[in-house]
Amino acid sequence: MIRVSIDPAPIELALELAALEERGAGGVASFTGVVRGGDGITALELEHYPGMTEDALCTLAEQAMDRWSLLGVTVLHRVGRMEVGERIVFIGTAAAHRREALAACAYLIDRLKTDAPFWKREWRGEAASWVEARESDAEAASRW
Amino acid sequence: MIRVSIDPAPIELALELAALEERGAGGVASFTGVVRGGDGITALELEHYPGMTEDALCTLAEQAMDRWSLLGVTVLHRVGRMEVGERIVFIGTAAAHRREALAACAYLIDRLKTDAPFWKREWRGEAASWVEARESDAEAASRW
Amino acid sequence: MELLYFAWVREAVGVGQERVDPPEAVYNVADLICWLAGQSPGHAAAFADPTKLRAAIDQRFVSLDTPLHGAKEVALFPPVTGG
Amino acid sequence: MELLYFAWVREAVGVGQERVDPPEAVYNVADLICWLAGQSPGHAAAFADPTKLRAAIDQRFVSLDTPLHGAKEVALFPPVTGG
Repeated sequence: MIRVSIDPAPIELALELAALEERGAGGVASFTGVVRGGDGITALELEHYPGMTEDALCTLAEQAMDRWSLLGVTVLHRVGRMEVGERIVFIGTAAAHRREALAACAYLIDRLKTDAPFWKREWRGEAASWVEARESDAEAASRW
Repeated sequence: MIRVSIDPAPIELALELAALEERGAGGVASFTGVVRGGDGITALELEHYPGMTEDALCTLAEQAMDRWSLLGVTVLHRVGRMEVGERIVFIGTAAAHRREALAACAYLIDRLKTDAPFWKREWRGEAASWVEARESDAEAASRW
Repeated sequence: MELLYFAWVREAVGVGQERVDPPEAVYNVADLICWLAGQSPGHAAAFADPTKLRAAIDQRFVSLDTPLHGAKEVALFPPVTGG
Repeated sequence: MELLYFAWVREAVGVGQERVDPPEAVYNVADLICWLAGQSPGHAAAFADPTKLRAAIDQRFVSLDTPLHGAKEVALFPPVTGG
């Protein structure tokens, strides 16, 4: 079961994890990205390429299902404006064994960073700046 | 911040994850082990070595904190009888970067399997059998 | 050909979407970027440095040397930064 | 010396805890297991095969060749299966 969603609404962690647990898996792994404060950041804004983003995330989820023995994959990404402490992204994987669930979870977040058309803008009060892509993300994605 | 608990009470996933998110981390990784049905299994029963278990889990959590740059580690393990679909174990890690959170999470569940004194019994209706240790768990723990 | 712009490319050009009809000589994505740079001061700011740009043709990531042949929708944007 | 038993070791012996005073010749954990095997039919069932057993002295995992010297609490059990 694949669930992919790009939504301005907050991510409901408990609901998403419960749905994965109900897949009958022995193990559920998750990664949640949260807007981090510090460096004067007050909010984050996410823009995406409607249509292409959904396809890119579905393709990633299908690749993970093919590569590992998974019973469920959930990939959620928020778009629009988010305050410090809010969730940006959620990856959840369900598998009979922990190794598969954990590996697929790491794969999905690494590849999402380079393979899905999102752009992030940091707000510091009234000032906004586009986040630059990091070389380390390309390296992390290439190890798969 | 380290939180370790061995408890017969159910694991409250949403509360535990929210506490980790409040550490101000950019990323929270988790692994949840769930009682899997199939093969006639109706319930699982977990026995442990009181006192030593808490020490073993605290030591693991401290090792993870030392090895990765973590803002929070939570290790929860249920004991007693659990029905199919219930949570047995929860590992949660909070870090500024996803790599640390995910690696520490995988480390903790791999090492918990070999380093903490728990014993698992499977119930099939009225019949019970002790689960045998798996060679693959020793291998997974040794890679760290 | 339908063009889509995202992030600071969209902001520099001033619109997120426009329809263009480039000349025959505009063969690949890099040619398109070069041609677009001459269309207005906003376009010039957005398309001056192709090394800062990435592209998708018909919703698939492509390298800048990819021919435009048959492309219906071309998107130009900075490297992605999701997650 | 306080002994603790877990899982099927506890079930075979019939108690989870007992106090014993082994002779001087019982030097390490393996010796203790061998000596315990002679204490009752239940003990015999639990301690017949030392390769199936693991141990902790004063709440730390130890190998079976570890001397008992000064041990207050010795636990004997099958390989752990948590998580």
